[in-house]
Amino acid sequence: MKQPDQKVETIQVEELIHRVHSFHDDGYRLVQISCAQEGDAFEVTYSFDKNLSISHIRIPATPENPIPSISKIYLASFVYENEIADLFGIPFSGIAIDYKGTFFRTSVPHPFGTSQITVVKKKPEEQHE
Amino acid sequence: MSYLQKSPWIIHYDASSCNGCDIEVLACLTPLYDVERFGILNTGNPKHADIFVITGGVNEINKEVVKNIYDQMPHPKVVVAVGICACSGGVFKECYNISGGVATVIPVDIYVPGCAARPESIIDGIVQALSILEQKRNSMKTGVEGTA
Amino acid sequence: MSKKIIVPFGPQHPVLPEPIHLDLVLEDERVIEAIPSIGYVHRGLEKLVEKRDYKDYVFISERICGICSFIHGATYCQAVEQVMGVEIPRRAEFLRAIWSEYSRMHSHLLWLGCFADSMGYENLFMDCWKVREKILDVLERTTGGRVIQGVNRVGGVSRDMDKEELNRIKSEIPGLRADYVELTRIFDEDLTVQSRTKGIGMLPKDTAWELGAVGPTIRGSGHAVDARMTGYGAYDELDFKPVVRTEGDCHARCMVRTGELFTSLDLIENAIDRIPEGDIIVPVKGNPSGEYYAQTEQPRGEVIHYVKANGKKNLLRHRVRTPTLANVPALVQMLAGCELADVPVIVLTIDPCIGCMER
Amino acid sequence: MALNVLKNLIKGPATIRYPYQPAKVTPVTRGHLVINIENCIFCGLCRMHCPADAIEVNKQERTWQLNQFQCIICGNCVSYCPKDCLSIKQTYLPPSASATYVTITGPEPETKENP
Amino acid sequence: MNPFLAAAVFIILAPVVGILITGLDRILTARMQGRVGPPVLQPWYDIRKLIQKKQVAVWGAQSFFIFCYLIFIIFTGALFFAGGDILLVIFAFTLAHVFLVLGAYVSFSPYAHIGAERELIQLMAVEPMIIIAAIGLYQVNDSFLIGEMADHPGMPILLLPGVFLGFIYILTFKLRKSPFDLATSHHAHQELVKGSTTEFSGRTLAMVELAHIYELVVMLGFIWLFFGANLILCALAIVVIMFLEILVDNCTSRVRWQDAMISAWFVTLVAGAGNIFALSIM
Amino acid sequence: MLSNVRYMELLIFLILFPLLIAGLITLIHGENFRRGAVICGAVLVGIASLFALMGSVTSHPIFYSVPVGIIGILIFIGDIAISGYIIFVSTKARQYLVTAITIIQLILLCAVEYLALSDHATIPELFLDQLSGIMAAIIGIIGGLICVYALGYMREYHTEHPERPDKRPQFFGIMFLFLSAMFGVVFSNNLLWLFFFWEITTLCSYLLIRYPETDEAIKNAFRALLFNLVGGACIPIAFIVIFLSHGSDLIGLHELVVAGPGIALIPAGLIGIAGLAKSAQFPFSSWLVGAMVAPTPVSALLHSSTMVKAGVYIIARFAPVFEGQLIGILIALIGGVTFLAASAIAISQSNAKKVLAYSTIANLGLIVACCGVGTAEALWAAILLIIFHAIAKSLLFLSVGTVEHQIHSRDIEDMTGLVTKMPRITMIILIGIAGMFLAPFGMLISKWASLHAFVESVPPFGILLVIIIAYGSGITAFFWAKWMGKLIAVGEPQQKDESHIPKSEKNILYILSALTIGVCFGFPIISWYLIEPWLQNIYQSVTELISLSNIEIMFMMLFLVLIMPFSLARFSRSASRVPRYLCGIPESRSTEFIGSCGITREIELSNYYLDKIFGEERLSRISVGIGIFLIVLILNIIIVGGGL
Ligand code: SF4
Ligand code: SF4
Ligand code: SF4
Ligand code: SF4
Ligand code: SF4
Ligand code: SF4
Ligand code: SF4
Ligand code: SF4
Repeated sequence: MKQPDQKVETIQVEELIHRVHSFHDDGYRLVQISCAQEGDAFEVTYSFDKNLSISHIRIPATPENPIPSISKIYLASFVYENEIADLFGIPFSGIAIDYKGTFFRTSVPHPFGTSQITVVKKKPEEQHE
Repeated sequence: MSYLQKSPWIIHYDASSCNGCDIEVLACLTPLYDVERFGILNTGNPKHADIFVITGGVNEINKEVVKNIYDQMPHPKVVVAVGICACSGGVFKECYNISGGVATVIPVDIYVPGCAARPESIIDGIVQALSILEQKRNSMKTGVEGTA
Repeated sequence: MSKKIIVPFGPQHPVLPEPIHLDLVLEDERVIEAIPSIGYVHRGLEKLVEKRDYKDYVFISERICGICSFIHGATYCQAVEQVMGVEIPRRAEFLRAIWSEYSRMHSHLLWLGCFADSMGYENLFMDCWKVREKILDVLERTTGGRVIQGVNRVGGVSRDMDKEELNRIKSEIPGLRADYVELTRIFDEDLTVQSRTKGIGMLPKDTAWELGAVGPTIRGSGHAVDARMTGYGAYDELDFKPVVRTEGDCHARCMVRTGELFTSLDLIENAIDRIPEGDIIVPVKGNPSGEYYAQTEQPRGEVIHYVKANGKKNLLRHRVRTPTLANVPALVQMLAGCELADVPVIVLTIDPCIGCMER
Repeated sequence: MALNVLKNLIKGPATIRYPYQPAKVTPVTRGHLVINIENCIFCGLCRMHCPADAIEVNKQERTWQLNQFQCIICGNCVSYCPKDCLSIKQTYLPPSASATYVTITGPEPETKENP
Repeated sequence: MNPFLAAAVFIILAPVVGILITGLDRILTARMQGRVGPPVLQPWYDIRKLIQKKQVAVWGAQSFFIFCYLIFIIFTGALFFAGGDILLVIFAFTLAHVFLVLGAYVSFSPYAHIGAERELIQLMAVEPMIIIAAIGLYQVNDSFLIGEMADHPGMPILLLPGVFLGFIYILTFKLRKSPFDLATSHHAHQELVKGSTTEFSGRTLAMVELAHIYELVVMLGFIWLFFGANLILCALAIVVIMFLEILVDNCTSRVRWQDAMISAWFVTLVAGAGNIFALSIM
Repeated sequence: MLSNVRYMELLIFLILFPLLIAGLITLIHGENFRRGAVICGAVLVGIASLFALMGSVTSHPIFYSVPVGIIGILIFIGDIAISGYIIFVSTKARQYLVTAITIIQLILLCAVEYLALSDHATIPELFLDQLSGIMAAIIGIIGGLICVYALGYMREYHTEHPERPDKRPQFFGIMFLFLSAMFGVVFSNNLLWLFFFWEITTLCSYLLIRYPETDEAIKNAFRALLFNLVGGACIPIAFIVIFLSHGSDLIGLHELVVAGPGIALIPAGLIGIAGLAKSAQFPFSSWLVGAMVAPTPVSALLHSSTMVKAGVYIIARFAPVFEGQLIGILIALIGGVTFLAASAIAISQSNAKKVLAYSTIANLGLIVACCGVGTAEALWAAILLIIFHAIAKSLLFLSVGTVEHQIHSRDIEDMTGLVTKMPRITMIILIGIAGMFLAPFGMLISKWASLHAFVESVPPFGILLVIIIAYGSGITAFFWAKWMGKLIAVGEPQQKDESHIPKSEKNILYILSALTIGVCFGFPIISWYLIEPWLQNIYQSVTELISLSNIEIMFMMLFLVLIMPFSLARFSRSASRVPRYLCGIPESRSTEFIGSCGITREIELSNYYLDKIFGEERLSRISVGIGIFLIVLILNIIIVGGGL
């Protein structure tokens, strides 16, 4: 069955805290925060849910400018924010529980934040001894 | 047959698998497969274990953990890699965080294929491991320490 | 001098089927602080989407987790199908629902067993897993795999169930129901189980919502949050009522899961009665372009598969927000102030699925 | 619970005495992958679509190679093979002590001479 | 029987009896769980296997304490079956356990440490009842000597139903069975990994296992005292009690230590102490 | 063997000689002189007390009247002086309750003296029997050792705490004064004398507790004073009762006891209450815990091995009177409750000295319980307990003091892995602890004896006490064993360093450990030659107390325990070392691991304190309540009995 199309609203970073506050005050639940990279641009998407309907807001992001953490409003956001920080290298400021890069400890730093594909072909010869 | 073969105690560790193989390892303990028939106990403690049953392709932080568990097991000991992930890395072989098979970290004695490995396969694997265990004990007795 | 005990709990720990680590700070046996640390199962498989054909990637998405493997595959397909605007056959949606519910039962039984084991109730563990084998038999018989089914395809499913099989499944349901009644009775009424679960790991209604808990974790705290209520796939046509308990303790979460075993049986019966004839797969041509957040209900709660594509055969991004990740904040909340003996019990009541949590 | 326990005791164990008894299999069980090399045209489609990268096909040397310890027995290759020469058998591969267990199915020499 | 002979017989035969009982216990447990279970001699295989393993330890002193534990458990048992003073038997028993606890402490390993603490909590929970049982038996036999208790022509249990009940209750602690397997468990899946035995391996662990087996026989010896010279009834009682213990093991989850300790004390007080108090008034 | 007169000279020597030393030390300052005087004094006192002990062997009690009549007056003046001093200090410190009680006591005493003047007693003032001999040996030997130990200890104490006034001359003076008073207590037959010496011990205790001159110390010193005075005030009342009802002939200890329960019960009950206060039974126990602020030798001397023994000594003296009497049973119950509650509270303590304090209270409770029951067997157990406890407890106190100076903490948690840092001292502490609760060491023998004793006596109360011991022994095992565990649990081995410990301290500790083990081997001899004859005298017939076979078994056990350590070397070599199990987290032989958030954490393994169940405050409140209830009950019986 075809589901209805989803609308994602893009906003500016400055509006983020305000918008999240109003979601919180309206009794929304934080569903997730995700990040994606297209070319050199990153986008961070926040999803909220109430009464079985999901709303998404999206902000542009760069590895240079920290995004304000929303963990003061939704504590649960700390898992997503740490995750994005570790996998994409996008910094967040003021995470309530900040793992400082140890949430996902990866063999390459920020594997999703680099444009080259880090998938490497491994030979079966690479064995112990 | 030595007593080692009659009383193999295992420790199971999930070194970044998808769980499929783990639950099959667990299933081996349950009534339908009941490996305790062979004296096999799941000890959960490396210092008591003879057989290291390991699933998954060993990710970055698990390398140390796997080595640590292996080192804490007293000789003689064998490693059984359960599932394709543990054998070679499987579907995740090319993932950035996977080292690609348990053998890249510690020596493996038996490879159990399957995705997920079936309980019968796992039993077969452990039974095969027993004879290796016995060999290792013999070489230990004659003064040659087990590998690693 | 503080009278503290600092103990690492995990990653390798016999009560944990999967690696996760907690730094436990105890006083006597009371937990003062429990800080989790994860990443022991992080493989980075989402990155593979840039390498594999989006259709072949179904097999990888199934291996996000070996327990709710089927639902992962189905949700991924659903997301891609939505992006591509593919309408899959109704029969395929019904089949997906049936297998989903079987996965759910197998997962819940597995959980009930591990949960019993975490309290040192070995016999109950064995009983739960014994019943679970019956579910696995059905799955293997119909899909060819015990835990990894591998029947999802973009555009439908690869295997059908014939009339005879459907009837056979239906005829087995009363037997399963009797088993479930027996298990439920023990979990509900056994005194030692009650002493280990009632009033333990409290998650009040408000807190559960604030922390964004999902699945049985939040349903045990009185919120009817269940993605199946959105009516995705075949669920719009099936009679479905979420199981909700209000106590918010470990026992409530356990009872939600036992309750859902029955719901799943009802759903399967329902689906078998209403399943339409027809194709099970439609050919899918071309490459996807666009994005979609697919939301389904796994045994552990709502899962989100996000796909973003730009017209190539490799997707741009696949992102899975799994229920366990959403439940971690609630877990941290529940652990503070419990007893050491309760730690495994509480950790298990969110039914942690580290595999899918870390991908 | 006590009743349940006693019932178990009286009913006797549910255990399948594998290996003394045969393992459970169903007609659709995915055990391992086999090839009927006669029909293979070395098109490489199976290699392309294998999610585990378990297959190597060499058209020149006419080899089809499967790393059995990397194959996840998903059956994807089977569905892509244009000549239907791949199939999945119900028996699973036995465990083995060698690390790089690789099956190479040797080339079938050309029987027809090109003009 | 000559006390020295009896002690020697105990030292030699107890492992045989203990291993058979433990083996049957494991089979019965498996059957109750719908499984086949291991061979009867499995505990024997386990011990022999452990002896063949290479020894590893955090500190060598661990093995020393465990050796003491084993020696004193054997000493306790020998004293018991030689017909010694029951209170001395109990104190020697406590001494042995303190060695086990110290062995667990030595390694400074988190799980062994918590196991040791719990082992002590168990000791604290169990000790009152054992002493009260000894006193009750004294009241019936008018002697603290086990030798004389064993020759009691009647059945002490008739006068000591409460004490017997209490003793059975704490027997669960002693046999390390659910719901009171706090400190270490036969099963892997518990919050303390292997609790007090976590850091032991090889021969040391074998000594622990062997000591447990001796201990089992001593505990069964205590049950025997409740039936006096009536050997057949006593054997029957032991079978029934072991069966019940295994049944309870399989029908309960592990309780928290608070519940375990307080309930044990409560049962001791109500059933055990109440019983001997009533006897002293009579 | 010496003649009777010689013995009496010995007794007087034992009382007066320490007094002389005390005077010298107080007056002549100078480290070296003090050193010499203390050592000489201790050695002489020790030897003399041994003579006294030997003299008491096999012979009947020896009585001796001091030929100088004036001494009675002097003692009365002494009493007044003590009271005057106490009134002086207490008003100065605004401790008016203390003042009030002292005044009451003084008035009572004057009344007694008035009665005594009109009815002059003709009883022998001093006497020596086996119990006195044993007590004297404990006081002389252990007390002497503690004084010598204090030499080194106090020097370190003052280097550690430069802010506290250095009053060592007075300190040692009071210590010897105290010894003198203790000898006086155990040798006095005249109860008026006994009371005088009794009051001196109270005063010494007060002075020594406030030695550090901190606010807490002063507060606790007054608490000790108050409680001991409240108890002490019962003694003059007992005298009045004696004088009024039976005349001065019964003012002698021996005479009173022989007079039998019908006559002696009420005075015995009153004096028993004084004994309860002195031996820190509930509800009086808090003074002893507070006294732990004093320097450790004080704790060892006063509050574990000797002064509190004065309390149980006097109760033991009256034990035959208590046998089978309601008052005796109530006293025994107080002892039982104290044993249980104090042991339980000890679980929740991590301060080593507090643990020792509570365990002292508990053991005294057990002794009191035995005495209250009062049968020959119970008394036998009580005296063994007194002996074993005095030795093992002083050993523990002193070794904890030594450790305290080395690690600058008296917290048990800080003693983790002490075995690598101070292996010898640790061994000594282990011996001390084993002596406190493990078979086959001393306390356990006595526990065995008391169980044997209680089970038959005064049904059903005997059984009540048995039940209390049953619970108490599990509890005792818990807190001792966890302490032992702490000492031997080795995280990261520390540098071995025992060189800073003064030689004198070490030697004293060795001697005491040897004594601890020695009395275990020697207890049958003590029993045969000292205790049994004494009991024979009192109870006429004494059945076999401990069978030979049981002694053999205990020796076997002891032997096993002592040879076991020789196998240690073998075991420490045989195993290959691996790091401890940390759930797979690599540890690399240190006690650190990398935990969540990438933070390196140190493993910390504290013991359990089970505060929720065994919290100090809660349990104290309950047991003080029970204690007060029982005391009031005793007083009621006395009043009713006196009125009838
Ligand atoms: S880094 Fe510090 S504040 Fe952050 S979670 Fe860890 S312990 Fe807490
Ligand atoms: S790379 Fe292999 S072993 Fe690792 S997670 Fe993936 S499939 Fe499993
Ligand atoms: S082999 Fe397959 S089932 Fe097993 S862990 Fe790997 S992906 Fe999962
Ligand atoms: S919870 Fe996650 S890992 Fe588990 S089955 Fe569902 S999707 Fe798979
Ligand atoms: S929650 Fe666990 S079992 Fe379920 S899919 Fe995830 S990893 Fe697998
Ligand atoms: S079955 Fe799957 S994994 Fe195996 S070769 Fe074929 S496509 Fe690859
Ligand atoms: S797809 Fe079929 S025909 Fe092509 S190479 Fe593979 S096996 Fe051969
Ligand atoms: S250990 Fe503490 S109290 Fe004792 S002397 Fe040293 S600083 Fe003072």
